[in-house]
Amino acid sequence: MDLYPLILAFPLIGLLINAVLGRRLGVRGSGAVASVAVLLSFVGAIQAFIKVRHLVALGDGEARLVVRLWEWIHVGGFSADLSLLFDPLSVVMILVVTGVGFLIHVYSIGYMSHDRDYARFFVYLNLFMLAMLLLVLGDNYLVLFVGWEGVGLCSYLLIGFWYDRMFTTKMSNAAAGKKAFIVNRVGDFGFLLALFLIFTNFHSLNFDTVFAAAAHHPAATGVMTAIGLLLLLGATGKSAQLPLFVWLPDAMAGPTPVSALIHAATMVTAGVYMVARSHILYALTPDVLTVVAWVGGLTAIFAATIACTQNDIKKVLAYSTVSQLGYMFLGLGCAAFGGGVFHVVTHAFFKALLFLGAGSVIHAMSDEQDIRRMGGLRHKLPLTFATFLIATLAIAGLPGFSGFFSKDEILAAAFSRQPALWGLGVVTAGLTSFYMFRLMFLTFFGKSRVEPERAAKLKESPPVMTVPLLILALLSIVGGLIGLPPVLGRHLLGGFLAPVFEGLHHIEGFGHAEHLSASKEWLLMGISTVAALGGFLLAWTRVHKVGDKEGLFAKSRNGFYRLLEDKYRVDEVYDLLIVRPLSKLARFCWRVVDELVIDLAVNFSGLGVRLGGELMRLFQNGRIQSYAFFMVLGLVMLLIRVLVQQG
Amino acid sequence: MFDYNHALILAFMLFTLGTAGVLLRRSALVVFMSIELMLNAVNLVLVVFSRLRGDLDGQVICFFIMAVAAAEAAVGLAIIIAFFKRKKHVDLDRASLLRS
Amino acid sequence: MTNWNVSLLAPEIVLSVCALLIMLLDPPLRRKRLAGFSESVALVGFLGALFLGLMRIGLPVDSSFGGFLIADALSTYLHILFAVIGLSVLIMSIPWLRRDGVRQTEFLVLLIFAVIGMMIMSCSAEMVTMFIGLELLSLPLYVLAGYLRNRERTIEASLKYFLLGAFASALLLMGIALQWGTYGTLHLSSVAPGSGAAPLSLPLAAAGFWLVVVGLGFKVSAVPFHFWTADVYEGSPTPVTALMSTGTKAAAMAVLLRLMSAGFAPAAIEWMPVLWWLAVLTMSVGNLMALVQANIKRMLAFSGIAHAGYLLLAICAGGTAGNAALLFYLAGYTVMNLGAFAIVGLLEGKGERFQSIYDYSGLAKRNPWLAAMMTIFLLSLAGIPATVGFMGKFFIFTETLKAGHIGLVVIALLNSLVSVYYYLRVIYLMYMKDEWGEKPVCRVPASVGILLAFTTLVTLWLGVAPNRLLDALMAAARIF
Amino acid sequence: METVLFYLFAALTLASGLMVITRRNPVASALYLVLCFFGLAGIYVLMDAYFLAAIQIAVYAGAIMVLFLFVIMLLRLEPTELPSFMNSWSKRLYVAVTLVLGGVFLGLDLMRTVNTGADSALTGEAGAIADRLFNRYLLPFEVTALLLLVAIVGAVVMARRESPKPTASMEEV
Repeated sequence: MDLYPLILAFPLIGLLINAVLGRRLGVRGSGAVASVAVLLSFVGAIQAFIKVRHLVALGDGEARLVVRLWEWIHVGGFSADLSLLFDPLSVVMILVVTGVGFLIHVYSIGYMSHDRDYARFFVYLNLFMLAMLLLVLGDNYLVLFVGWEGVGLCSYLLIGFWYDRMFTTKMSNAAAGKKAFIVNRVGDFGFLLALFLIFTNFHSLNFDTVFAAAAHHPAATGVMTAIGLLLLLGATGKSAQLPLFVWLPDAMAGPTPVSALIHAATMVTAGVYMVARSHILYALTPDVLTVVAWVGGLTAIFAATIACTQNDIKKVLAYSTVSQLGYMFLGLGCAAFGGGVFHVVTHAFFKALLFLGAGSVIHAMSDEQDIRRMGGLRHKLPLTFATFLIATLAIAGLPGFSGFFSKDEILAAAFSRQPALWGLGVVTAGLTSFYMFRLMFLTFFGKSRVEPERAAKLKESPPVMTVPLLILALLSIVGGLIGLPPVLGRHLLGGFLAPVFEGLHHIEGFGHAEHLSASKEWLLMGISTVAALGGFLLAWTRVHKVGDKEGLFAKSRNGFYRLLEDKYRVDEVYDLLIVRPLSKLARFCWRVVDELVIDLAVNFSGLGVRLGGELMRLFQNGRIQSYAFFMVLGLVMLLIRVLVQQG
Repeated sequence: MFDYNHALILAFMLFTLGTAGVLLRRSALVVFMSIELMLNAVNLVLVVFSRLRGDLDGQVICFFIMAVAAAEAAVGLAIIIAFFKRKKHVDLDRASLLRS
Repeated sequence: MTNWNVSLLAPEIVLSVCALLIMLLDPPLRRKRLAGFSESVALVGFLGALFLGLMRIGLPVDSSFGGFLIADALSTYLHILFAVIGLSVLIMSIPWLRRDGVRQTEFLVLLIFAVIGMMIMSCSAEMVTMFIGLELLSLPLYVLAGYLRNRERTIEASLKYFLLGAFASALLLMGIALQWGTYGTLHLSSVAPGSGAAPLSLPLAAAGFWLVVVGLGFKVSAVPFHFWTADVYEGSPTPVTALMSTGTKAAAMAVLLRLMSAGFAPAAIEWMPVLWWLAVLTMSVGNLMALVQANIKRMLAFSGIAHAGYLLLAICAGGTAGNAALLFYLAGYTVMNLGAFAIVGLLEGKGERFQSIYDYSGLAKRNPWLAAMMTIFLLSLAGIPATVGFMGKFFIFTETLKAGHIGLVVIALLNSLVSVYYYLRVIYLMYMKDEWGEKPVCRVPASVGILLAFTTLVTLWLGVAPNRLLDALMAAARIF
Repeated sequence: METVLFYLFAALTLASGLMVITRRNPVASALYLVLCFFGLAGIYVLMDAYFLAAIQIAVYAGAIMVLFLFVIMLLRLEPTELPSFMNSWSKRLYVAVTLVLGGVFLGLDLMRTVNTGADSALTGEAGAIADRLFNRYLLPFEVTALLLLVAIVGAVVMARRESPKPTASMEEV
């Protein structure tokens, strides 16, 4: 039986069941319903994958299945249907979404077992799956936008899930959710404007029609550029890129499985998916593509520096997510659309694993998130530790692990396009390795700094949580094998995705990407490995070796510089040249830009708008005659206009 | 025969006087009277044009306006009475409870 | 020979008969404790009008009373809309009348007459009838606004509405007089620059036109003729506010549409820049003001002003599709506002104590269903996808863009961006805040429950499956 | 002769209109309004709109204004202070905008003067008006009937005595 046409129905049914009966089912029952719903979707996704793969193997170019569910809008010359488009790109995405999603649903059963509101939680999660599938499977921009708004709404609801808690001393969880929503609206504004422009220029929102029209009769360069930039604005909102990244770190206020699912593995990659989907539009405007690359590269390094200074386990991971998303945009911007999608896949594995591992730690630590009050947890949480280590190795890009291959593909593309971007990528790789191992050492190694009453309750999480960790760990190790570089073997994912990006061949400058020579390939791999190892060594020497000493953190607050000055002569130079500026930059970014950007972009614009409202409120003074006066004033202005025009 | 244009000007002046009354007077009753003044200005315009065009329709419309004015007067005065009963005044400057 | 086909007025006649029945029979029956008589008659009247309106769908364009009355698809559509509005307001007001112990006979009579006024406005082909319809709509509303005349705020709202309304009527009348004087006719299709004879005086004709626009702008609460809106909405009983925010606006908007798309379409170049600014001001002021409101009715009032701005956008867009988009959004706006006001009416409690948005804190815990439905209405007003609000905005914005008003669309998009904030604030309070003082759990009468279910379903349904209505409206917009 | 009469009536109308909005005592305002209506009725007569002049006196001056006076007496309104536009900037602004409005109207009127040469010598007699009213304008006429009904109901609602029980019915009217 084919389940894939029903792929949307399962989460819908799941959420309806939980909305009505959730309370009565208990946390296990409710969680089971939600998980089974997603599992069925996953099975559907696998079926779709098999079919599409078969079609790809046939190689007649039309490797796609379309399921028309609903005639949505048919009016005048405009039509948008609710059709599901299963092509290699969307199939890869739904495999990740439903697969990782399923594991996270299972994990949530354990994680949410002590929460009163589990039913609401699973309703939101299933709603999110529904919206995400809609986003990925829609065959036109309008359906994509519906899903886009839907996942945003779920994200908002889930960030504010524990609305009664405070996220930071200044910000409640609910406020964090609101901030996420508002920042996202800025992106959505760009996205919507792009949709309107696309529609007025190509008279359709259907992917096929738009891309065909754009490829053969592109609109004026200015319009195409505007479309590209506005879509990018939308993508930066959803995928937390510069300048709209500010909401993602605050989104960590949500329960950790949510952070894993929405704010790491799936939703935040929607921007990447959207840009990859619109690759034709971007290929037609190479300048915009360069902007994409630079936005990605700068976000990657920018967020990585901030991650180096964070002490909240989830915040480190959040900035890491922003940084990795930057990688994906870097890849897209370097026309390695397949590479970007590849990184989406591997990142989903290891970042979900990291978050779930962090969740396991937080769960065991009775909701403690500060890594300064952890340490030595590897003995108490062996499974969590092992899987977390694997994920760290994967994200750090050590050879053989999944992150290595996807990162390498992006770096190779960047190298052949613009060496400066490659440089950004390599430095980011080193920083990534550093902050991840720093996190690792502070959390799992060294002496325990856990408060005694928490230490007493410390124990490994139940199997319902650890089994998903193990599966994800396995995927984090082998996940990279689907995309081996040319020198090592076949790029399975690239071959699978090829029909999607076929249209690029017709566009000048986007023919078959010339492969780097084998020696260069090896060299690049070597350099990124060295960067990863360098980051590891830095963390080892600076955090692990001295990390147990009292006062480390007090000093580090004044910069790493002083800490290292009397220890390593070599590091002195390194410090002066890189770490100190970076640390300053990070501090600057974090303190000034982050807080300032928040204040400016959110509060200030809010304030400005409010001021306008307050000002106008003065006129709304309750006086009939003042109201009549404004009517007369308006009338007089209209009549003067007549007078001037007629005279 | 007098210049109908002057009659039109008279109508506009009356209309403006009415507007001034609406804007300036504090008593709801006088404001309402000023609105009546405006309606009469409208009627004058209609009569003048009716005469100019040789079309009775204008006077018929006047008739409707008078009917509407009567209806408005009935309702409006009742509202003013009710307002007075509750507040013991009809001063519009003191009627700004509802505001932002 | 003039055509006196009275059957075109069937819905109005049915409603008038019902109103007369109530007036004549209610007192003696009430003495015999036959409660519920007038409600049932009013219900039957609205259902009958709805039925008659539905029966007219698909019939060819017809006119009567020597061309004073036009029965085209637009008027049919609006008759149906007004019958639905009347029905909904009736359903909303019955629990309110009982709760606050208000005399209901006159309330129902005035409600029915107001709806008749709207209907007359929608089917009048010339301005005298239109104006009398407008008055027939306004006079009952002046009274209904102050129906609880012992409450200070209510009677103040009534007085404000009356004085400003009468003032606006005077301006409108001067416009009509000048139109008639310069063109010699008031038929909407021929009162137009460029159609038929030249006016006696072009400046006076233009002045007349703008006076008419100001008069109608007052009713649709376009900025800067909008100031009465919030005050009157706040002070009036909530069912009346619902009637004002949906019915009045729809009726005046329909007349404006007839005026602009039929008679004045050739002069678009004259009025377009003004309408452009009117739309921009209306959207922006509405949204900005809504941001700073703490009273839910005021907030909805300003949101209604902002929505009037979006509707003006559709008039700027023009054309068949633009008009269809306007009519579509009108339906959506009506449905979501009726729903929202129904909930406000339920929650405000006896004496309308709970109208602050902070009274909605923790509603999700007290009344999860009401909170969920309110969320849907607010999301729809904010234009979130899968609701009619999104669909309507989408159509209007695309049509406006197609007509070449890119700047207008950008401003409108920015506006809807801002608007999310204040709608969201209420949702945020409902779901993410604890209760603010003790509030009674609200009991939902079955009738209002049905109304809410209906409006929720339509809000979602038109967001998911807008095709049939849109197709019908496209056909309608092509004909009139 | 007619011209002289017209300017006489016009002056009367304008002067009494000015008085309406400047008298402290509402009774005085109302009486000046009646005077103003008489002036207008005179002008109507000059334009041979006899029927209209008659109902101007009967309906406006007779019915509506009596209603006004009645209400003023009923409320025993004290004379209010004059419009205080000399000491309030908002009132000054209001005066300014009204003056501009008047100026604009005059400008619009004088800009392209209506050709008033061809006088139609139309006479507004009751029969002719009634013919229009009951033929061409039948629809608005019927609706006006409803409007007057609404006005009665509305006035009753707003002005009726406080009833002991809220459910008391209409027949006390």
